Amino acid sequence: MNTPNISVNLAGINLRNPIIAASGTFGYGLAFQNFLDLGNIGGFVTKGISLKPRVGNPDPRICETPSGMLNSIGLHNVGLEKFITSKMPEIRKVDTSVIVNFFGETVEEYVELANRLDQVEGIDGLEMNISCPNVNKGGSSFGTDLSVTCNVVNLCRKATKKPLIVKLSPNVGDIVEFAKACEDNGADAISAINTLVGMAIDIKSRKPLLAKRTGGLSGPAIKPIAVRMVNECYRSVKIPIIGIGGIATVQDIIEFTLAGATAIQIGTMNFVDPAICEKLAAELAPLLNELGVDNLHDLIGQVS
Amino acid sequence: MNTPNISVNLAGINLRNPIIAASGTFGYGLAFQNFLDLGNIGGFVTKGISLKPRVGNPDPRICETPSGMLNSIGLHNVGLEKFITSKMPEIRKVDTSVIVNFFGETVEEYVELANRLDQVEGIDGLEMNISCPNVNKGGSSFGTDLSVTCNVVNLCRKATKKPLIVKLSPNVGDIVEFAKACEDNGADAISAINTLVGMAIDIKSRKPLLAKRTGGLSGPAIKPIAVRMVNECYRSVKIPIIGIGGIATVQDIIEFTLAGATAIQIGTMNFVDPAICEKLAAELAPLLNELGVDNLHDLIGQVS
Amino acid sequence: MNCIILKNQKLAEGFFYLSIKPKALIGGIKAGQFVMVRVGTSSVPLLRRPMGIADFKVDGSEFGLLIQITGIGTRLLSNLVPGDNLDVLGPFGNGFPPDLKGEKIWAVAGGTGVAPFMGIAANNIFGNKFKLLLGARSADFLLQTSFFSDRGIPVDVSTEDSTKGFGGLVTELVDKNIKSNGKPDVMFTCGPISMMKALASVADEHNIPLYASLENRMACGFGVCLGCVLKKQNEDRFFTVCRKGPVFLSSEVEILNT
Amino acid sequence: MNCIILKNQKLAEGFFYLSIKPKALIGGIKAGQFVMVRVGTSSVPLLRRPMGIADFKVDGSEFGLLIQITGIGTRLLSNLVPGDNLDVLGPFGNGFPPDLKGEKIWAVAGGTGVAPFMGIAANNIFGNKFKLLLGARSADFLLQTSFFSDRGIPVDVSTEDSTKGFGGLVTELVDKNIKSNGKPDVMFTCGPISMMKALASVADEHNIPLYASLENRMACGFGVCLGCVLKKQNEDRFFTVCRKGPVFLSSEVEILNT
Ligand SMILES: Cc1cc2nc3c(=O)[nH]c(=O)nc-3n(C[C@H](O)[C@H](O)[C@H](O)COP(=O)(O)OP(=O)(O)OC[C@H]3O[C@@H](n4cnc5c(N)ncnc54)[C@H](O)[C@@H]3O)c2cc1C
Ligand SMILES: Cc1cc2nc3c(=O)[nH]c(=O)nc-3n(C[C@H](O)[C@H](O)[C@H](O)COP(=O)(O)OP(=O)(O)OC[C@H]3O[C@@H](n4cnc5c(N)ncnc54)[C@H](O)[C@@H]3O)c2cc1C
Ligand SMILES: Cc1cc2nc3c(=O)[nH]c(=O)nc-3n(C[C@H](O)[C@H](O)[C@H](O)COP(=O)(O)O)c2cc1C
Ligand SMILES: Cc1cc2nc3c(=O)[nH]c(=O)nc-3n(C[C@H](O)[C@H](O)[C@H](O)COP(=O)(O)O)c2cc1C
Ligand code: FES
Ligand code: FES
Repeated sequence: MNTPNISVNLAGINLRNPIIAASGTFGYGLAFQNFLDLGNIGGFVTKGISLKPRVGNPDPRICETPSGMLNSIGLHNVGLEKFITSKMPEIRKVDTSVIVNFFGETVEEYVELANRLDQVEGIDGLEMNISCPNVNKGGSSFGTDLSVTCNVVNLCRKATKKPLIVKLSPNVGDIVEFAKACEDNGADAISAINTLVGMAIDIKSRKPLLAKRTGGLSGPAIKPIAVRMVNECYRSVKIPIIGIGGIATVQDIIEFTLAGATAIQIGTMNFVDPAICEKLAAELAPLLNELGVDNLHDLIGQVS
Repeated sequence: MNTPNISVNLAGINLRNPIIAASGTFGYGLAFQNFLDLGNIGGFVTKGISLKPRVGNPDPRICETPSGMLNSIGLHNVGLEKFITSKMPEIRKVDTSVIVNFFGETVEEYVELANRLDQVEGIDGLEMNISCPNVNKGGSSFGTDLSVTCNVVNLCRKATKKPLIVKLSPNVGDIVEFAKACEDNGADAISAINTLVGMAIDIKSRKPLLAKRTGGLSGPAIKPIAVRMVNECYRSVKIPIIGIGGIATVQDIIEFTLAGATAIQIGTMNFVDPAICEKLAAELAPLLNELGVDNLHDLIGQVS
Repeated sequence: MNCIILKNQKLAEGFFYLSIKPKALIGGIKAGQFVMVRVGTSSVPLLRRPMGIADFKVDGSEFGLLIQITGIGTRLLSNLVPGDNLDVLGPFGNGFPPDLKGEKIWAVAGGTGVAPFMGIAANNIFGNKFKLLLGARSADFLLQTSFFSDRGIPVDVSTEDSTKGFGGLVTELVDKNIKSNGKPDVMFTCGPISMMKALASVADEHNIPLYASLENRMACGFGVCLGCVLKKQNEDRFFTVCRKGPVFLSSEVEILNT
Repeated sequence: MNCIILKNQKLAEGFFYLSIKPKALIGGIKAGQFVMVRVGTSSVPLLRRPMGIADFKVDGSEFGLLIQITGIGTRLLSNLVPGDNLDVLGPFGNGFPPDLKGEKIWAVAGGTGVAPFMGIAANNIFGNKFKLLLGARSADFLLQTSFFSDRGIPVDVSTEDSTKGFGGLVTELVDKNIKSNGKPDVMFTCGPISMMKALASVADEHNIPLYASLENRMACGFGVCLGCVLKKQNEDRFFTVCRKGPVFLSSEVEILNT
């Protein structure tokens, strides 16, 4: 029996396996070295970086829901400068693919970030988080307005030669329109999906369980929605898709692969089991053997 | 201690309590008489009725997901004629509020159904399911196209004097636009939410777990999304809202009430516990006592 | 319906038998009916699991479930210990017809498919007209055969690996029995769908009425979700397996004739 | 980290104590640190539950958790029996400072807040400088007092319903102790936030450094989710409770000063 090939080429980024830790759930990667060997996972995406450091949203910021969680961490991050000077030197030592997630409050901020990050050594790809409030449009999200999405992707594309991944918001009527807009404007790949907007209320205090009232729903609860959106995108665009949403088992990885994902990201489950990315990586080849598949790549989009 | 008042007036329908069994999860009500006394629940909504009987989608039609389920039952129902002649006589004997859910494949079918159902005695309200494929628009759903929604609600409004409830699809970018469109076009209430489109894949056969590829996600998994949408609608429209999505406990009922629901519907959990509507009805007044509330009505929309 | 676990017996690797006492009597159980079992109390797993009633007492004071571990729900059920509570709904469905004419009734079962026939055997529904033909991949998985022989019911077995009885598929065992003993007046079957399909064509060939116990994913178990449908033979219509079945005449359902 | 349950002891209605043996030694536990406990293996409940380490052996071969049932997770944990596995991460956080000067260290605790001080008592970290002031609503909920007295540590208790010790709040007991014995050099506290707030103002008034063990909802427990933040006093910035805490100087966190 041959060892199945689980390495994938994601828009020019060579991943030793398709398992990437998702933005906001893996810090800057380094803290996870207590739990796993980063050299055994496909890669990780950093917490979202902004031009300036941000303190983020008031607390409480998280709560649990059935098979999921809500978060409103918000923009909390160390900022570009500190990221480059104090995080990147450590990150560069790590033997895994590094994708930097970034966001702005204006189109100009996005472009400046893409420009600056383009120059930073040791970054294998950039992931634009467009599920952020657009201060110039009354706080509505970049990623739910088609023309804004086209524009910001187009301009960021021009600002960097690194592989540019756009992370789509699921809080739209038709995610395919947005996937196509990304493809048409030069994105190298899309990540699908970010969190769904949700809310939970404490019935005793009558207050929302999150200070910001609403937050992003993640975890196994959203998996069926994510699989559907990945499959819709796969049927409509040619650029590779990173599947994200509720992945907890190696079977889930195959499910997303069949739906059309070239690689996948694991988010919430990193909290439940900080070694999960490494564990699932070890389980992948054996499962492919069981399924009689030589090359993970052969499964991409193969749902009938 | 007074017994708290849990009766509510929903757009002119007097409900002895806010607990209504949701369409598609309660048949035509009658089969549940083996498990509970319909006289103890607020009401029920029938399976969606179409002009002609429909056999529904191929099987498999259901599968389980984390804290939820997917269904693609489709249009399976006995049709208007048989509903009126063979179901309604039995339904009329029942001492609870009866809401008939209906849908068409064309605007004309919706209007004819509203017209015909308007004449039927023993029906307390009509619930329009607009999450259905529109044959004149290439199968895209009525409920995700704003102008189609306006039109179909407007015409159905003219076709019936019964309380008209429009059941909103959550598969839209901004549910508030649709809630407002319903209000502006004469709906007496809205139901939020119907199921979210999802997909699951069997990794061995590489086939979708549902024959129709995708289906509607329901159950506790979707509760945070539903609560958020109910609250968004509550902040934007004046007509009453029926909260639906993942309700499983009496605490969930209060959560939806605080978010803005005048009444609520229980769907998937009727399968897990066919007596749940009656059980939660019995738990509601004691919980209000615990919370120090005299009248359920005072909690509507009171999240701070 | 609240029940108490009386016994949890491992039958073979991955197979166990629960003996269950309902807190109130369950009226009128028929062999071939099923119950809907709640697994735990959280939303994972969410839906009840359908399980055929195996052995039962006619007064409804006790029944058994023969379960194969196939996923999260059955695995959790396998951890139950005597004294634990179990929340069960039913009995649902129509069961095997108890009032057949004919002199020779053969039950053809594979794996856990033996379960519904335990109720027939225990309650001596067909007296000496009844015979069991049971197949499994290997001797270890021929479950509950002594339950039948202890009650004087003839049992003929087959194993795919020839570790016991006839070496081959149970449908081949049926063929062999027909050749040597003549055909039965009616057959019942329960087991893997591939086995039941093969048996349906044997039945068709010999013109033997065959009652098959079918399965499908189920959400409610009593006809309201419309989730468990299968297509009728030669008609563009569906049956609900839970309410019109789970036992069907094999000629009536498309899945057994394709 | 895989652990085995050694003992599950009910302390009072709704309170229990788990004695736990890690399969591998846990290095360098400090009193006031916590672990993240996985409850079951399904996605309900999904997140680990943070639990302060109570008694522990310095060699990391055993530790205890004192748990109050407050919801689904703690209820499930209360069903654990000796021999069960428990999946635990940690120890996380900074704990109480073990190397304080001062001659008089008072630990002021409410309810399960007594837990972290068990580790201090068991390992005799502060010798006879240490004293426990414990409050509860009623005598039945004064947990683990003998654990301290057995080790020669003075324990002064208060109950709101006057069923044992001083009748009133534990902060009033602190006031009373200050009046009769003079103020301590430093105080530690763990318990309900309202109690800790009240104590913070007592500490402030008397100018006593107060180390408080804070709680917040947590997803990860080791500083990466940024979910457990609290606001810094007088600064528009947040701490993570899990990594910068859970023990803070009371003057540094806004929530204790509002
Ligand atoms: C009428 C009827 C009688 C049955 N009798 C027995 C019996 O006596 N002994 C026994 O071991 N099994 C029986 N089954 C099959 C049993 O219901 C499934 O094996 C079980 O539901 C699997 O649950 P799981 O959580 O272990 O597996 P999972 O795969 O985790 O289940 C996931 C979902 O699929 C559904 N599902 C999966 N497989 C089946 C199946 N074959 N049939 C129906 N639903 C399925 C489950 O209900 C659940 O919703 C019967 C099924 C039906 C419909
Ligand atoms: C550092 C730390 C140490 C703790 N030590 C102890 C201890 O020694 N003994 C003890 O009984 N309890 C302790 N707690 C509180 C304990 O974590 C909660 O009571 C528990 O998480 C509730 O879980 P549940 O499922 O029973 O309740 P649920 O209400 O069902 O929990 C729902 C969610 O809210 C979170 N949550 C609820 N209450 C709290 C809370 N007070 N603090 C943090 N998260 C919460 C849970 O993590 C979970 O995500 C500690 C909390 C922290 C942060
Ligand atoms: C606590 C938390 C913080 C997150 N922060 C970010 C972020 O900064 N940028 C981003 O693009 N996505 C962020 N996400 C979204 C995740 O990367 C991922 O898309 C989402 O959680 C769905 O995957 P999951 O179900 O595996 O968690 C965050 C998610 C969580 C739970
Ligand atoms: C099996 C099934 C069938 C349904 N059929 C209908 C239907 O015919 N018409 C309709 O408006 N909604 C239908 N629904 C949606 C429910 O009424 C409800 O909006 C949804 O399930 C969310 O509520 P829940 O999470 O409590 O199940 C159906 C749901 C399920 C699970
Ligand atoms: S299981 Fe619901 S109709 Fe059969
Ligand atoms: S719990 Fe995740 S940062 Fe503190």
